This record gives sequence, structure tokens and C-alpha cells, in this order.
Amino acid sequence: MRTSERLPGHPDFLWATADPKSSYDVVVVGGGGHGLATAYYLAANHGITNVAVIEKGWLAGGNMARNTTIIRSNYLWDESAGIYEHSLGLWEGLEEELDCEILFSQRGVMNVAHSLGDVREGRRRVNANQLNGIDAQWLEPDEVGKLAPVLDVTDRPRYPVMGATFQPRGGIAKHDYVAWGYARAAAALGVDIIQDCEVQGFETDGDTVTAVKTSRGRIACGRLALCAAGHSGVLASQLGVRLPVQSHPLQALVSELLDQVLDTVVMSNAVHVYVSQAHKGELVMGAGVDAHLGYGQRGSFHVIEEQMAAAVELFPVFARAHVLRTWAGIVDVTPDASPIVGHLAQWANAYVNCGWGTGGFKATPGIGSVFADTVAHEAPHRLAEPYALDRFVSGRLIDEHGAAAVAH
Amino acid sequence: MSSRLPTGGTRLDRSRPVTISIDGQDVPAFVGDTLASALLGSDVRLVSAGIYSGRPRGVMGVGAEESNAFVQVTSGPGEPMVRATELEVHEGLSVERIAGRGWLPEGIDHTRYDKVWAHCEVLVVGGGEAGVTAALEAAARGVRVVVCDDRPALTDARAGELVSHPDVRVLTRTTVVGAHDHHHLVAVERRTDHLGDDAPPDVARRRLWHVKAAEVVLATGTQERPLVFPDNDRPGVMLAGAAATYVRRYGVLPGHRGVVWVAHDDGLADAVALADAGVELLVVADVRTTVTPALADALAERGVPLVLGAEVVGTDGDDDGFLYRVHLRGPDGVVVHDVDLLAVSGGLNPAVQLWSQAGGKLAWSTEAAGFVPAAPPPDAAYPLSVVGSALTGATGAVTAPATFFCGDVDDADAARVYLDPQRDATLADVRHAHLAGLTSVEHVKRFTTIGTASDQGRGFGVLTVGVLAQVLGRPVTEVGTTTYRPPYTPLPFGLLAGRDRGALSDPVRVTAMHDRHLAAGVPLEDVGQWKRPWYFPQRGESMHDAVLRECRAVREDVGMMDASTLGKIVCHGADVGEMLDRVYTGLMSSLKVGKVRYGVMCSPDGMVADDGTVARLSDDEWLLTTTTGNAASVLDTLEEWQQTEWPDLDARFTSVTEQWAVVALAGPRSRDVLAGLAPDLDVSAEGFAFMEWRDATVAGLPVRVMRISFSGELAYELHVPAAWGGALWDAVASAGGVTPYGTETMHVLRAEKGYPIVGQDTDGTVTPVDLGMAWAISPKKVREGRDFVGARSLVRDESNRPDRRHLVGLVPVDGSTAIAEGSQLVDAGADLAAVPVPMHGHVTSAYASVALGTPFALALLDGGRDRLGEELDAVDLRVPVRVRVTEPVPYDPEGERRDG
Amino acid sequence: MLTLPCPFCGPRDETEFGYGGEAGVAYPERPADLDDAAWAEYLFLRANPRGWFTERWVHRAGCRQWFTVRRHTVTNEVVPDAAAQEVR
Amino acid sequence: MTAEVLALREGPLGTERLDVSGPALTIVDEPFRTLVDVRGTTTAPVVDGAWTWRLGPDWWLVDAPASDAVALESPVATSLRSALPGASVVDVSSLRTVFVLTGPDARAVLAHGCSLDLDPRVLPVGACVQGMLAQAQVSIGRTDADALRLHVRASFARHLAAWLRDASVEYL
Repeated sequence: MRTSERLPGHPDFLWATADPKSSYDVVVVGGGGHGLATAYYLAANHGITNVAVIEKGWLAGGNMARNTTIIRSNYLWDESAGIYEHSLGLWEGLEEELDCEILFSQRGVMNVAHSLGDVREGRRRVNANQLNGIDAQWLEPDEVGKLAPVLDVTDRPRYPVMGATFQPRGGIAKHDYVAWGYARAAAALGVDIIQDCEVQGFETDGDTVTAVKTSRGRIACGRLALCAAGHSGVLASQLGVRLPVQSHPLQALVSELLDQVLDTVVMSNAVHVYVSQAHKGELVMGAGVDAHLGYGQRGSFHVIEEQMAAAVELFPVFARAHVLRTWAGIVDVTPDASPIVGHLAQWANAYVNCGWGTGGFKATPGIGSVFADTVAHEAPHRLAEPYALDRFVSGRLIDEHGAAAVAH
Repeated sequence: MSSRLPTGGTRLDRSRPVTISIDGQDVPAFVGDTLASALLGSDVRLVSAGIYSGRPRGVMGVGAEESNAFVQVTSGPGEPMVRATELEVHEGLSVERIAGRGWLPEGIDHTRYDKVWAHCEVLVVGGGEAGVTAALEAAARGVRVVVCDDRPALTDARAGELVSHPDVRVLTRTTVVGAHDHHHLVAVERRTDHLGDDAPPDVARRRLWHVKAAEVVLATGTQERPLVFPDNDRPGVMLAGAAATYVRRYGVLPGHRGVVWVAHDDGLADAVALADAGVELLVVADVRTTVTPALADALAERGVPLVLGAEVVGTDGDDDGFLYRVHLRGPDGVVVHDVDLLAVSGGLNPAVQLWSQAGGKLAWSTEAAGFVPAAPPPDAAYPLSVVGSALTGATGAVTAPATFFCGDVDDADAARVYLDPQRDATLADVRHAHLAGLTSVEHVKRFTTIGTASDQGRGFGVLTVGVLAQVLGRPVTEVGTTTYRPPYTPLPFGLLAGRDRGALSDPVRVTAMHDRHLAAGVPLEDVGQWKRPWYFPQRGESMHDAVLRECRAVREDVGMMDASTLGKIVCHGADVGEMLDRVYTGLMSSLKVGKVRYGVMCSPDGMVADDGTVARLSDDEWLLTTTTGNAASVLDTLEEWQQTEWPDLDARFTSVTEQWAVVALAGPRSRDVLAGLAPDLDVSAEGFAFMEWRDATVAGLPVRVMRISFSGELAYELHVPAAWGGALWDAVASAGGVTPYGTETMHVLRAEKGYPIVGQDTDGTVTPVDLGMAWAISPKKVREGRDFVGARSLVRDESNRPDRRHLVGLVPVDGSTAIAEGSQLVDAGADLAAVPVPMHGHVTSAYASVALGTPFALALLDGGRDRLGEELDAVDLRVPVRVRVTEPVPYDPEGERRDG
Repeated sequence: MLTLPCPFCGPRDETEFGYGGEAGVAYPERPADLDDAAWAEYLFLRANPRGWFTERWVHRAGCRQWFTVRRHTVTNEVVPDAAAQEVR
Repeated sequence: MTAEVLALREGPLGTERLDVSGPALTIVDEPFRTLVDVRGTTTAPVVDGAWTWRLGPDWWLVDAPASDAVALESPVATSLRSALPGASVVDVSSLRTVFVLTGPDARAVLAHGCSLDLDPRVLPVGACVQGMLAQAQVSIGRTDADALRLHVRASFARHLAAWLRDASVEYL
């Protein structure tokens, strides 16, 4: 019987769970990947270490624990390419930066085309990416077959493969390792990581948010940074701000451990599935968001069934794999499928980072650094500027619906 | 030496011996055996190995709680990671041992997977005594009942009564795997797996049940959990209840010489059963200091010594790593026993997975030393109850954390205390997680991977929580449990796909003329779910040549195409005109009966959503056409506005897309062809003007003829009730010299005229003005301040920035190089290596054109209308083509050809 | 899979329905009179509560009627919206 | 099980189907074979042998025997339209293809791809439900204890026929 290689272990020490102090220069609400990365870069890049990350549950237990870990930067519009490519650049140095394993694997991400329209849009995107300096390629079906031999590139499927976009530098990482790596590095720089601490309200004075009221008491804040993903709307509403964000369930699943058959990440917008085979051997898969709002961290079973039908259609050998576990995250979706980053409306010292929809994980280092810069300088970072809340009033949207039909 | 008893085994059919194999070694078995019982019955103790450690592993349990014994099935269609304790044997079953990781057999799985939806008033999960009682009570109320049980048959004496009840459906070999919102329960039925090659070919091997129940009763019983100690993973260590079950159910002795170590009364009863079956029990140990006297007496009667307050502190293995010695610490110190069986039982966990999945809360019960159902799910509209032992767990259990949770094991030994054997995760890993600063059970689970394997922590999960509580020095109630997620047991992807595979994976929609296209051997294009003729090649002709020929035919002669997929909506009502004025940018209410008008629809944010034509059939009857792709969404939109915003408007909408088959007839000679087919129709330019419709008899068929052109040529659309679609196609095709053409030629012809295709030349960010279609916005409505959907958005500053992307035409400067769709537009001569290269727009459509004598393209270009004549590079895959910006109507800009 | 109470057809599977988001967001009486901010509010701002939510569904594969329910966005409890239950 | 448990009949012709809608309409008689103007003044002359399926609060599908007319619109539609002023009457004879399933297992076959509850106690003779079957939108009416009449849009008919053949294989 063939045994397997163990994954690299975790560092001997991760972080110490802190109790809240009465006051911090910056309170980051949300102990997910974005909140932790923001806190880390505040400390590491800007020397702001009197920072608390407050998390209502357990650290990185929200979307960070529930996503399918796909990393890529091949977005269509310049604004999106800017932030995601910045992020990918940071991913490439992250193990060194954080001094720990994150199992970042640049195995490539392909997005398969099944119609003439898909081909046209795929080529459009590849061309935009190439001119933006992003490593995008266009693959013909036979090249798709070489990179993913278990993907059926014959004319048998209902919607045969007609080509694919491919980003070789894209890939996956291990989400817990990433979150814990940021937590460990931030804590080492003096950031307090406070779990089981739920926000119950805010105290304000004029145009300033002065304190966060939590289940563990009042915490005064010099600046407030919201990184609460699907819960951002609920938090912002406590400050009288309405955000154009809707929170939906997004389901994902894993199979049991299997010998390696898929060495790259495959996504299909038209046939609605995306899949990678993680380091231990499990197939990690997802599909589109459930249509309705939901905070229950669960979705409807038919979405899983449709996704499995799509998977088996594209990868006939998957028919015998087993779904081991399903779950759902809560994704916060904006009208143009692009995030909201910047000042929280009228509040002088409050900032918001939300609306990443299905793009949150891959943006983690990028938005962490950009948001930290924004909070530190009290002005939007160059890469954050296009994502200001007021674009919904002007109508200057960054429409990434094409990218996000099944993003990740 | 076989351990099969000469008699007994409630599940066995001893008259039907079969032979199975593991790693090529034949093993005798009986019908009714599981792989696990067959292997135990033949003393095959090695079933799998630790994924990283390679340590040998045997059978630990008897059902879904099994955490060790997973194999790869290699007979039949093959299947990875199958639990030996639930795999029923059949002649020819062949398996291979694996170390925690299976493989996917190559090739297509031709297994028939099936699904069924069932509705009932009461679903009972579990067909044991409590389940049968609940089901019979429900059935007596005269309601529909479904009972699911994962065993091959119900064993309760009342099973016959239940099965024969007309309103009761009993599903055996059926495991309920998911309890979803609103009492949608998902179950998997294993129908022919146990039959092997005898399975009838038409019977689906597995079936996924979707059960919608008004009320659910969980009679799911319990799952036995082990006790933990160093080297607790050796083959020979088994659950006590499982060991007793192998005797009873399969007539198999799980060992010959053994020690039993338990923590509850049921475990002692199992020890009695093992002794009665002939296992030589050297000692029975109990972690408790007092036990039910009757059980102590029963052991004493059998001469089995009972030691209280005892614990196993380790085991020794032989050269193969199999159990051969147990170190038992009692009040008098450690005693070593030579054994081949160590049967342990730490208690019975209520099977609360479905309760938890459904949103029910769990609470730690000291009595059961486990998590039991507490607060029910919040949705009172869907009652969920638990009956039987699933409510209470084991009897006579006590909390004894120090022993239960292996508290005093030193660190060296802790590395051999397996808390998840399948993942080779140990007590040492939990301690490591704690030292690393982790305090949440969720973090520890992720750090150690405990509970993430195929058994999802069913056996060891509670122990892990207990261990963690001990490590953290906090009560179990503060540590809490992890959330149970569906599915309860792993489900094949193929089963979830069901029939939605291959041609049935998404409906194939076809037109009334489809057989003609198939007979002509035409390549088909997928357009949404539709199959449409792409082009009509003649013998040996390439696509390029065929399309050029078809284009030439339409420009110079006459062509025909199947346009049946156009969306069609008939509107009735006195206020349809007003309604259409509100949803189209143009003015529709002024349209005269007999006339047709082009229309554009916007979304509320002002972006082009669809386009099509509006024909007024009578005062209160209208016919809309939509793009093929948006037929459903346009109807949805109309109904939504009418029902939710304007219920006072008298307007009703009915989709008639498939009611009408449509033949488009286009080209300068189309009038002649139509005249020949419809001798009674006045086809003169004066008698039948552009954008008019007439009802006529064409080739003896009832046809509504519309004079509409999507090619710029003189053209007609012939709409016929689809029952006669084929006949009309044949009639036009045989009218003489009419060239059939497909979607590709249609695209070329419309592009030559600068007609955009919504979804190709638009992407949800394009306004009518961007498309150069300001003319499609009714000036009268604007002048009078009448609103229409999208109007407000179109007057935002952003919608009128001069540098918005406009639709323009492009031609290659050299007059010959093809432009690729999806090309990005950059400054002429831009250094493509100097990234980022500023982009000004992109090519949305591009074709070769026989009419223009040059390749050409449509593009969306920043401020494009002010850049006519400018040269740019259109870059595709890093190759630039120098292009010149032109008006978007390269062919016949004056529209002189539409009258023929 | 949610079960939704179609006022005409009765309880049916979610797969038969289309989702319409927040209920009660009326189309402005005179959009032209709104400033950009007010118009943006109509276009883009919808409630997103964690808890009870009044939302619209359309029974697309059934009677094609729009209707309103109240649903809890955490528990998915669904109750018909009394104010919107005028079955025609 | 016998070979007769299930019969499939497919065809765009042979019957006429009309989509009738309008707020002024209701059904009064039990076999649901007559449409009546809600004001009670006009009884629509639905022909003998027709079924009138109620699809929505003010929406019916009239399923009438065939006529031989070769016309843009069926004669039944024309007569209904004149009898029911204000109603929307649309000929959907070619739009909706009919499948007739008969036999004791007809309902069981549909349950392989349809979440609708087709129990006769829920769907008695004369009643009709609409929903999804094998990814296609359908209406299903009961014409007899063991007979279901299924309508599907014509472009989906071949898909549905292929699906029904596959789903019924264990019953034939």
C-alpha cells in the first residue's frame, strides 16, 4: 500500500489569544483573511502596531475557511487587473514575508470556453491581460487536454471544449496556513487578536467613530476598519450607512482523498463548475452563488447537484469520486461585482473593505496592503481609488460580471 | 484458521457461498456478508494502512462509524474509498487495500444513476424498534409515511405490517445523508451493488431520493465510540458492540482470545455475548468503579473476571503490527495479556448528525457522556423529533475524563494515541495545536485534520472534544462540538449528476426544421440550449468558403435561414402600447396596425438589455420578437413590470416562440421567390412596404409575412405555425435557387450593416447612445418628459462622457489582414512589450466580407465616434493588425438595397 | 432546497421560482425629478438584513405570479407576507 | 409489471392547445371543461372532449380535439376569442407538445425528474400543476386515475422524450 507525504506542519507557535484593551489606534473588525492581512500590513508597512483585530467567532472561520483557494489575476478591466495583479505579486513572496508555509502552488488556472461567445470573451480577456503585463494565454482544445488529461476535450460533452484562457502563475494556496500565517506575523508585531468578540454597536462624535461596543466591552478606536465581508452591510447600517451589498450563500465541497489526476485549476463559466485537486488529494469544487440572500452558511442542494452534473460532464472520471463534505460561505456581492474599498461614507475615520463577492481569497495580500495603506494615510491608495462607494451614484461602475459568473 | 462459526449469522445465506478477492487473494464468503465480515471470517485482519505512517489497520467497527477499513473496489465499474463494513459481498467482488487514499478508475462510468422525488407527511429515519413504532403510529393516522433504513432489511417483528401498508414506503439499504431546509431530505439507496454481475442491466445501481416531508422523525439510534490509548490502531482492536454484532449478524468470531474494555453497561452486555459465542475472554475491564450488578453476575457466571476502575495503557504488536498483547492497568497495577482481540467501547453517541444538519442544537450530556439533541431547529413549520436511543445514547455511562480522554499519557506515547486513524492524527497533534496557541475546536480540527476523513469524526469526534477539553483545562460544554455538514456518508459525483449526463445534461432545444438540418448534415452551433445550423457546406467546402458563398448569395441573389429561435411574445390588452412605451426606448403606441417597428430595451441602469421588433397585429394585439438568448428574460421582465409596478395597465403576455417557425428569406431576388410562392400576395414595394406585415397563403400554408431585414437586403420573415415549419422550409427550398445559410452568414451580413448583436457587441456596459442608436430613443418621449426604463440613467453625466466606448467599424489598413474578435485596440505602433499598454477598446465582431472586399470588424472604442479615420493597432495574442476606424455601417450606408 | 409558498399553486420547490430581492422598492414616481444620488439609491441600494427580510419571488415555472414572503435570512423560516397575500 | 404500464404519445399535431388568460374569467363546472366569463353572461363554447387546465389565477390552457383547419389560428381560438371579450386567447397548438402517460406507474416515472407531488389525493382528475421535469418546464394534468397529460414547449419535446425513455426503462 502506497503511503502519502505529510503536508508541511505549522509553526510551533501561531498567536496568543488576546483580551481587549480599552483603546487602540486602529480597530479592525473582522478576523478573516482581509482583516488579518490589513492588521499585518498596518504594523509591518506603516509601523502602526496598536491595532486590534476583533472577530465575533473563531479566527478566519468565515469565508476564509470556506473558500476554494483559487488565486489568479486575469481580470478584464484595468482596475481589477491592477489590484489582483498586485495581490498575485504579493502571493509570490508571501511565504518569505510571513516566514511560514502557505502551500502556494502556481499550477495555473484555466477557464474553459464552450461556445463561440465564450471564445470571443476569453480572447478579449487574454488580450487585455497580456497588454496589462499579466501572464495570460489562450489554449486550443488539444492544449487544454495536455494540461488537464482528465478533462474531456472530445466532442462528446453536451457543450464541447472550444478552448480556454490560462494563467500559469495562478494557482491555489492553503487557506488556514495563509490566515494563520498573517495572524502569527501580525501578533508578533504587537497586534491584538481578539476572538469571540462580537460588535454590538458604535459610539460616535460628530463625524468620528470613537468606539466599538462589543460583547467583550467598549473598545475605543482612533480609526475603524471594517473587513467583515458578508456582514459588512449589517455593521455599516449600525453607523447609518447603507451599502449596495447583498449577502448570498456560496457553496463548495470536497471529495475524499484521491491520487493526483488534475494538476491545474479548471473553471467553466458556461458549464458552471470550478475544480482543483488540493495538496492532500481531495478535489475542491464550487459553483455559482445561491440566488437568495442568506446568512445561514448553507445553500440549497440542487446547486450541488447541478455542479456535480457539470463536473462529471467535463471530467467523466469524476463520476466515481465521492462528495465528502459540503459547506457554504456568505459572499457579499455588489451591483457591478467589484469591491467597495475606501472611506465609509461620511465618517472621517472609518473605512470599509467589502463586496469582494467570489474574489476575496485571491485578493487577500493585495487588499490587505492597499487597505492598510488607505487607513494609514487616511486617503485611498492608488489601487483602491476606483473602488470608492460613490461610483454607484456616478454610474462609473467596474463591471466584472463576466469575470464573476463563476469567479474564484 | 477460519473464524467463521459453524452456525448462526442473521444476515447470512449460508446456502449461497461466494468468492471474493482482496489484492488478488481469494476469500470465501456468504451472500449477506459485508467485506469486513468476510475478511474477519477468514482471519484476514489487514484491510488498510495509515495514510502517512503506513501502520497496518484492520476492521474497527461494523457500520458507518468505521474509521479504518476503506478499500478500493476494482470489480465492476470500480470505486475508491469504500467502507468495508458497508460493502455487501457478491460473487466476483474484488478489492484492493489502500492507505487512506483511493484512485479514480479511468474511463466513463456507465453505471445507471437514478433519482426519485417522494412526498410524505411523515418521514421516519431509521427502521429499528423506535422507528417502526413511529411509522406505524403515523400510518394509523392515514397519512403517507416513508421509512428509510440503511440495512438490507428491517428486523423488527412488525416490519411486515409496515411494508404491506399501502401508504407506507419502506426503503432499505437507504441512508439519509442530508437534512436540508424545509424538510428536504436526501437519501441514497444502494439497489444493485450487492448483486454484482447478477444485477439487472436496466435497474439503476444507486438512487438518490429527494424526500419532501411535512414532519421528520429521527430514529437513527447510536454510534459506538472507542476508547483511546497508545497504539489503539492495531488490527485486533475493535469496538465491543461491533465485535458482538459480527457474531450475531455474520456468525463470525472477531477474535479467539480477548480482553474487553468498556465504560458503559451496553459494553458489558457485549462482553457477555462475546463470551457466549466462544471468545476466550481473559478479562473484562470497566473504567467505572461500579456497574450494574446483573451484568457483573452474568460475567461471573461465565467465569470471566471483571476488573473495575481499569484502563488499557498500551498494546503490543507482532512483526506485522497486529495486536498480540494488551497492557491493562487495574487497581493492582499493570497486567499484560496475550490476546488477538481487544474490544473497547467508550459509549454510544446518539446519531445526531441529521438533527444538527437541520439546525437542531446539541448539548453535552454527562449521563450519556456525549452530545444529545437539545433545542430543536428554529423553524416550527417543519417539526423534527427524535425517538429511541438517538435521544439518550448509552445507558449506565459515566464521565471519567482522565481515562476517557487519555489525560495522563506522556508525550512519547501520545504520538501513538490515534484520534483519527484514517488521517494518522494523534493526541500529540492536539497537544501541539494547544501549544501553538489554538483554543477553538474548529482550529484544532484544522490544525490536526482530525475529523476530516471519510468517517467525518463519527467515531472519534466526541473523544476529540473531550481530549481538547482536558488539554485546555476547560469543561467539555465550553469547548463545544463542530458543526455536522451534509452528506452524512460520502456520495458519488455520478449519483448526484443522475441522468443529467451527456445529451441529457442540458436540454437540447430544436426547431421544427431540425430534421431537415440533420438530413443535410449541417454543422450545428450551440446557441444557449438551441442547436442552430452554423453554415451549410457543399461537398468538400471549408467553413470560410461556405460562408463567403452564402453571403454572396444573399447579397446578389436570395438565401434562406431558419430563424425560428427568435423569441416571440404576443401581447393582448388595451394598454399594451403604453406598456411598450415604458419598456422600449422608442415610441410604440403610435404604431399602426400592419406595421412593424424596431425597438431597444434597456435595463434600469440604462444599459442595452435586448432588441427586437414590435408588430401591431390589431388594436389590442401585438407581437414582439426578442433575441434568441433573451426570449425568456424579456417575458420575465414584461411580466414583472406589469404585475409589480403597473398592475393597472391592461396588458397580458404569452410566449409564442415555439408556436411559430420562421424562415428568413433575404436577397434581391427574395421578392420574386415570395411572389412565386404566394401568388395572392401583393409583394410590390408599394403594396408591401418595408417594416410591414401581411397574412398570406404561402405554398398553400398559412403564413404571417413580415418585411424585415437583418441583412440590409430586401428580405422577408415568413412566420408559420410550427406544425408546418418543415413544410414551409421544404417549399421555400424547392422554390428554385434559394441558398440556405446559417448563423455565421447571418452574423456577417448584419455586421456589414453595423447591426449590433446584444450580448456580442454589447456586454452590459453599453448604452443605446454608445451603439450609435440615439435614433432608437423616442425624441417625442424625451420632449414630453415621458419616462421609460433606463431613461433616468441615460442622463447621468457618466452616461454622456465623450470618452465612453462607442461602436465603430474597423478595416485593416492593408485591406487584407483579418482582424480577430476579442482583439484589444492600442495606439498604432505601440510597444507591446512596454506593459501596461494603454487600451482604448476591443473588437466585438470580425469577419471576412465578400461584399466589402476586405476583412472588417465592429469594435467598442473610447470616444470612437470622434476618431473616425484614426489608425490603431488591433492586438490579438500579441500580434498587432493596423486598422482604420470607420463608421459602423460599412456596407450600403444609405440603405438603398432594402427595397431590392 | 427551499420550499416557497406560492399563493396560487401552494408550496413548491425553490427551483421553480425566480428571485426578486427586497420587496417594496417602488419604482420612483418621477425618476427625472431625482438627483443622481436618489436615483442610485433606487437602482442599487437594497436591504441586506441578517434576520427577517421581506422579499419577492416569482413562480416562474408555475403560475408566473409575483408574490412576497417574509424569510429569515439565517434560519430560512418562511412565512407568507400578510400584506401581500391578496390572491387574485 | 407489465409492458403496458406506460404509454407515450408525442406529437405537435392531433390536438389543439390554447392559452387563455384574463381577469374576467373563471371556471364553474367540476370536470373543468367549460370556461365562463366571470360575469356569468357568456359561456365559452369549448368543444366537447376538451380539457381546460387552470394554470394560474387567471390563466387556462384549453386542450381541445383537433380540427382540420389550415389557418394561422385554430377555429377554437377564434370562437373563444369572440365569446370571451377582454380575454387573451392565444393559439399554442404548435408551442406545446403533448405527452400522454398512462398506466399505474405513470406517476412513478415522472417522479424520477420532477419534484411535484402527483399523488391523486393532491392532483385529482381534472387538476393540473406546472413545474419542472428533467430541466424542462411542464404542465401535468390528470385525465384519469392512471392517466397524465403532460405539456412541454415543443423545442424541449425531443429532450423530454429521450429523458422519459431513459427514466421509464425499469417500468417497461
